[in-house]
Amino acid sequence: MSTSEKELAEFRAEVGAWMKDNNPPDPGFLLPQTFMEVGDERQLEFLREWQHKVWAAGYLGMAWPKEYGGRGVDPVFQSIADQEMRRNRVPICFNVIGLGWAGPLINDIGTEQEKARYLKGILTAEDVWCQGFSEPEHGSDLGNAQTRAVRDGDEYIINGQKIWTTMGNFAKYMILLARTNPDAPRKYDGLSFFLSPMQLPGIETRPIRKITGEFGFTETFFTDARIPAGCLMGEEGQGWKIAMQTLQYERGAASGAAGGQAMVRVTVDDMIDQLEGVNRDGEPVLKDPVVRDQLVQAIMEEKAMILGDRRARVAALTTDYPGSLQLSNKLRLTELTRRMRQLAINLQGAEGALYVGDDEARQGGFWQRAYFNSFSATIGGGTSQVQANIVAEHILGLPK
Amino acid sequence: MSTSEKELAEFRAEVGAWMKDNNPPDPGFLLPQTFMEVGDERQLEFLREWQHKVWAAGYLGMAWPKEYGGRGVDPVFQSIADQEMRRNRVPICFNVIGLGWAGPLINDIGTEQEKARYLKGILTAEDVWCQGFSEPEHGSDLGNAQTRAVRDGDEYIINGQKIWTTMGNFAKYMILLARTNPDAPRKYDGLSFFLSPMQLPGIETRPIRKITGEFGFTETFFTDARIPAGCLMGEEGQGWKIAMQTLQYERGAASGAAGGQAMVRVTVDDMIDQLEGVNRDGEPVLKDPVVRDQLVQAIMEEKAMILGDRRARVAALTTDYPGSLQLSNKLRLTELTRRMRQLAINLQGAEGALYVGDDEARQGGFWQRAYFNSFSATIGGGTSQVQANIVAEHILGLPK
Amino acid sequence: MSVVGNTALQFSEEQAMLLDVARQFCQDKSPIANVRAQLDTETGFDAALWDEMVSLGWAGIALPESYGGSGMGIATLVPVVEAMGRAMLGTPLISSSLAAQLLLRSGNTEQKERLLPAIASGAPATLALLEDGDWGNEAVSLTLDDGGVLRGVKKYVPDATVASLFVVSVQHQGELALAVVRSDQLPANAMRANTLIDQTKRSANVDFSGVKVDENNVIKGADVGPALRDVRLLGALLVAAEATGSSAACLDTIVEYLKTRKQFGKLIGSYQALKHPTVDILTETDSARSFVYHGATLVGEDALDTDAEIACRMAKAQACQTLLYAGDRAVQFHGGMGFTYECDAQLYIRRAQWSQQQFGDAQHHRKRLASLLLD
Amino acid sequence: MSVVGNTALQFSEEQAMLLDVARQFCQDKSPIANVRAQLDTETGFDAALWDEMVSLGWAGIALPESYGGSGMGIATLVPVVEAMGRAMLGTPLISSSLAAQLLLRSGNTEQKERLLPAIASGAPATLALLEDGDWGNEAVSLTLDDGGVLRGVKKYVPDATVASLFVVSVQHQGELALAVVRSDQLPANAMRANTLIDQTKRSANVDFSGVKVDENNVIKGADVGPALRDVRLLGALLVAAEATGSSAACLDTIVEYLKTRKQFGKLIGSYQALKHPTVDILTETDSARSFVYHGATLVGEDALDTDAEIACRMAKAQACQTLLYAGDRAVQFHGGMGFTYECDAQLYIRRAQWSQQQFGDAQHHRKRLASLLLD
Repeated sequence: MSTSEKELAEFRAEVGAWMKDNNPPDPGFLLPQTFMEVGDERQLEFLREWQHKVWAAGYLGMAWPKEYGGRGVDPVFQSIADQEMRRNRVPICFNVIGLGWAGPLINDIGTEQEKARYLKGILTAEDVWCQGFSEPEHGSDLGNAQTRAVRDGDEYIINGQKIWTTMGNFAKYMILLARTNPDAPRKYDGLSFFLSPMQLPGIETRPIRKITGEFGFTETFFTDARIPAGCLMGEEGQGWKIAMQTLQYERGAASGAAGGQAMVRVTVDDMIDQLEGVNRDGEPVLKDPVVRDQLVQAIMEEKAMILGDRRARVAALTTDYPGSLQLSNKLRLTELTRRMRQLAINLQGAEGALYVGDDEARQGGFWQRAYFNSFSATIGGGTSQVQANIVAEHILGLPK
Repeated sequence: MSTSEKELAEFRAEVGAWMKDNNPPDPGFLLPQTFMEVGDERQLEFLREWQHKVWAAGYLGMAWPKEYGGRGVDPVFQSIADQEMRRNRVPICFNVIGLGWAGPLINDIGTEQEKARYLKGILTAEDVWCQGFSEPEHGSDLGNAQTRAVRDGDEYIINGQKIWTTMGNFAKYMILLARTNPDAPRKYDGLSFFLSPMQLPGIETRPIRKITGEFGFTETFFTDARIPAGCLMGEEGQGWKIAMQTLQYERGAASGAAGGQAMVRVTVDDMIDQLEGVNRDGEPVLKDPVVRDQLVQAIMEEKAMILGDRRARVAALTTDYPGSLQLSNKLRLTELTRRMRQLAINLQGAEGALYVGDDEARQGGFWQRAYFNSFSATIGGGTSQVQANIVAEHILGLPK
Repeated sequence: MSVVGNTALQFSEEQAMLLDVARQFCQDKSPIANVRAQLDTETGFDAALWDEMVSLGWAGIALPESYGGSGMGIATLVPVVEAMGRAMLGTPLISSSLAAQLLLRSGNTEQKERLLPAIASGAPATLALLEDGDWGNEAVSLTLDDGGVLRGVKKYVPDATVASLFVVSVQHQGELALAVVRSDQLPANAMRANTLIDQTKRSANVDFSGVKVDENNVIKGADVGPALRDVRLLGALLVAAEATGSSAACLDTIVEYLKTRKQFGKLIGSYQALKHPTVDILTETDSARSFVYHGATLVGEDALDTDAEIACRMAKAQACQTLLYAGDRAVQFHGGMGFTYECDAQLYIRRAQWSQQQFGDAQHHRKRLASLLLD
Repeated sequence: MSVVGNTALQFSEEQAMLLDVARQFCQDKSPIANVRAQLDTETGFDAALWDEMVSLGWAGIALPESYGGSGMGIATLVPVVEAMGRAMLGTPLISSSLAAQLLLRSGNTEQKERLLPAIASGAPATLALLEDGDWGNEAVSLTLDDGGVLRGVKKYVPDATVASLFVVSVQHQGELALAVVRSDQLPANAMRANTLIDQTKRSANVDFSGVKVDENNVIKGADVGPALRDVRLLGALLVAAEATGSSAACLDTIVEYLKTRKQFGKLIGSYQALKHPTVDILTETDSARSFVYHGATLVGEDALDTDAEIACRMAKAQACQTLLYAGDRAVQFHGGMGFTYECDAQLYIRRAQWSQQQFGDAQHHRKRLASLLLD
């Protein structure tokens, strides 16, 4: 299916206008910038309604099949819709594990039955999904997962514990990595992948209070929980392979994800804007030469990331260490984000010591909370230290 | 021997006055700031003359026995003399391996014969000493030294290669770590320690050109070199222990070293002074707010080191991680030095691109050369990376 | 003269004893569970514990004996505050001591005799200085009119809700002056508590409008300006001491985790990516501590001289940057655990933000140091 | 409008081909041994090699065809310069191209027709701008009097000893102007070669006093100031491109060593203390390269607009800081070997110092970027 530039431009205008018109007013409480920050029912309901509205307008799951709630059009439309969501700074489409991980996986390798059962509820936000990969003792070391799944007739009996389950307390389903064969010679070969219900006896969640003071994750405890054998995806022993495939979809609509904005981008513009009215030594802080030097460095870092994306598309300019720009992207972006948010608070002066909940906190304490939340990205999905190893070993070829 | 405050003060005044009066005029070439920078005969002769003069005046080896050229007084006098040398910024006492390593070792554990033979020549600068510990394949890993010493009648036959031999080309003697027993169960137990002549058949030195462009080190090659068996210090197998003891003397006269200034201290004052007349945007560079912020940070780093020395002497303020200030000292000082010298060049503006040999180079290119030379300290004696491991493991108790 | 200047660092037997006692006291009486129990309380501290501290003499430790204190000076308050910082123990000790110092350095004998003994015996006092978030803005717009009536708001007044006495910087007859206000003089609703990033701390915006100040509670004259300047420097020093204690505790927390937590089959403390930054925290904390006790050596009862000013500013610049780094790394190095409220790393990262913003941040002080050192 | 602004980055087939050809050429013709062989020579480059480069058209690559060039613009010069930087190949290409750009952007048709073809066919030219070490000082005191005689000295004139033509910024009748001076016009002893930290580079102080400039070799008028400004920006961009090539080569050198050198029984590249900073060098070099080709995308024959100015300044600020870091770490990570003249790390650390000081250092450009971006 080829699409004319004109058609795309028209679509962009249409979706842009819709986002502008439908961008909900400030609800009076700080909205999550990422799906990992959904801390209470109030936020959940607000975001559920918003995602449903985006889907109903036809701007979510656009490339997914019509029969499962999608529109069956070229993924480029979804990419444009996503860009317009970002540009118009609308709220996030919060059901991220469904939209970006479980959904595309089911679309790709699921049975017809699985597709019919799960896909639409992901898009409408009716069914919240969560992810059960990490375990308490093996933070960055997924292959070592110890949660057990033992086949017993038509069921699997699950025992073990998962951690950092985002929205585990709200979720209807979990994508679950569990060990069916503890004796497999390679530890990876003992893992299997399940689409597990969450509302079953023997499955309990305990909310984890985050550094921000809010609740954003849960621990999930499985105690002789019995799930139908049909929840197994693929075959026993394919868990690692399927989990790795799942991680591929993160890159957006082009890779099969349903789309929708997973994260409100916070830019250096926002950081500079928030300094409006802040003084240092009786002058606007933006006039301070040392501050200016710091801000220019932050702007350059952000701009370098964007230019890097552009350059990554020019084959002749990526021959040195191919893949370097892509593979270092997570490390660079998350670390820049953390540093920029820390700087943002520092530059606020004495106001920087205020927090969410103080009427006078700058932008409601947005930056203070954002700084704390930024660690979810420098820690989750492989800490920055692990990311640096990955870049060193995979891109530079340095020894383990 | 107890000494009155008054006596010490009088001595300080005396030696200070002597240094002031006898500090030699600028010889018209850049003098070495450390003994590792003695690059040519011209520098060597200048420094040899200076050290001899200091000794003849009675300000070197003051705590060493009279019969071997010392004065046999309390080490505190030498410490005062050393302080006055630094304060008056006189040239270095360049025979450092003799004065600070070999000499005190011989004084402590040498035979009468060894003392009579070696000590005085060290003080007078007649006999230059060098050190043969490092080998090409084991930079920071002394215990692994492979140079062989095989007993053959009244001689040892030496084969192997040493590297980073400071003044190897000028030296009459070397303190040499060599392996007498390659089959020792612990590699350390196979090492022995020699006071080896350098002017023998089978010992050749090859000058190493440094990053500065000068010659400052040599490689030393032993090819069936025969040294008298009497050169063995202590017994076979004690090499590691003696080498470790040798490293203890580095801390100055109080530990038994002959004293003398081993290094011209370069301070942040010097760094600021050299910026006299340098402009940035048409104004003195010292008026630039961003530069000022950098300089204050450099001043604070230097001051923190000095205050740390003071605090290290207050037992009640060193209970947290005892030894932390002392053991991190090398790491901190050498890294500060490197960064400060790099900054010094950067702040020179376009002049910073000039080098030693250019008439207009600021202070004769002192800072450019000093920056390059600073790596000898961040690399030699255990790289900064190894130093950080040492602090982490010995002070913080972190695992290897 | 070397730009490095004065490098005195003395520590008396008395100070050593106090440091020891205070560390032991905090360890015994305020384990971290007790600290956490205070996070959501109104005052942020345990009144009974405060009473114990008062009975140990700490509230008046830096005040002359003639005003009910122990006459041991700020130099002995520093180790106590450091010990409290190490335990993350929140009390009004810093604000109360600074208010007392301001009175001591600017008030007349009658005022000092009347006001200081109460502080020394544990009635908390505080300073009300800031009118916006800018520590570099020393202009005061809160006015004390000729009738003795105040008009204006002070922001971020530390420990305002428990203070029995406020020393307020005011504009009076075109000059800088101080007004001493008793808490019972404040109208209802005068105070709006701040929600602080550091939950061990408390402050409030206080609207002094309408409060009538008796003549004997007004301090004017040439001493006010210098006294205020000195007390800001002492505030910087005390916050630096506290932050240094917190950095040291933060370091301990990191080291403990690095020695016990395994990943990929190895203790994480064996990874240089964690090990070397932890060494940086050690050496930076070492520097902070050296500056703090250098400062303690140089500040006395008299007006602070330039060396003392330099010392206080360096202590603050170093200590707060160090804690900022230590707190940030503590969260990161604890991995997923570090991201939880349950992990103590959150206490340090929050304290770091608070400390940085008290009495001017690192850059504020470096700018002033540049003038003192380079001009 | 976002402060990040223009993010265009295009790279044509032509540029790709040139980058490829230039890298191959430098690799084949100028291995590092050849570079080292030039360190002590007077000119710093191999004349025969320069002739080959000229025959490939590089001396005129950015000049219009009407003046003997290839008409491909600065955008195609950038990859050539980057490739040369990667090989550490010193030639007068940058100075010659900048002198040509200055003539192109300020001269009249007669001047361009007369002067540019010679440059395009390989006669080196250069710029003489600086009178002291301060790139932020744009005042010109070298005078061209009414009789056409020059008086004054220019410093650090790049490739002065081989230049056949100097484009000199002068003060003439109270206005900024340019004088074109042929090398044969210089009196004996007019030139004093500089001893540079980067031994692959050459420059000299040139005393133009007494040189008589023909009227047709004077360029005056309103175009001079903007042209000079643009050429300084282009200079920043070209030095950034060159430095980025050098950083990439430096990175390769480090990676190679880390993959082969063992210490304590392990390849040193497995230590995170070396591994992670090497990743930093990679990502910083990636950023530098992105800025450089962003700059190449935005600079054309016309006067540089604000976006182009921002791009050139960012490229310079990023590229030179990166090389400064890479060169410093290259020496350190090579251990004892890195401390020797024999090790290539010395080439990079020296180049880093030189590059930083051409056309303004990182801080110089960040200061100007602040005005462009924040005011």
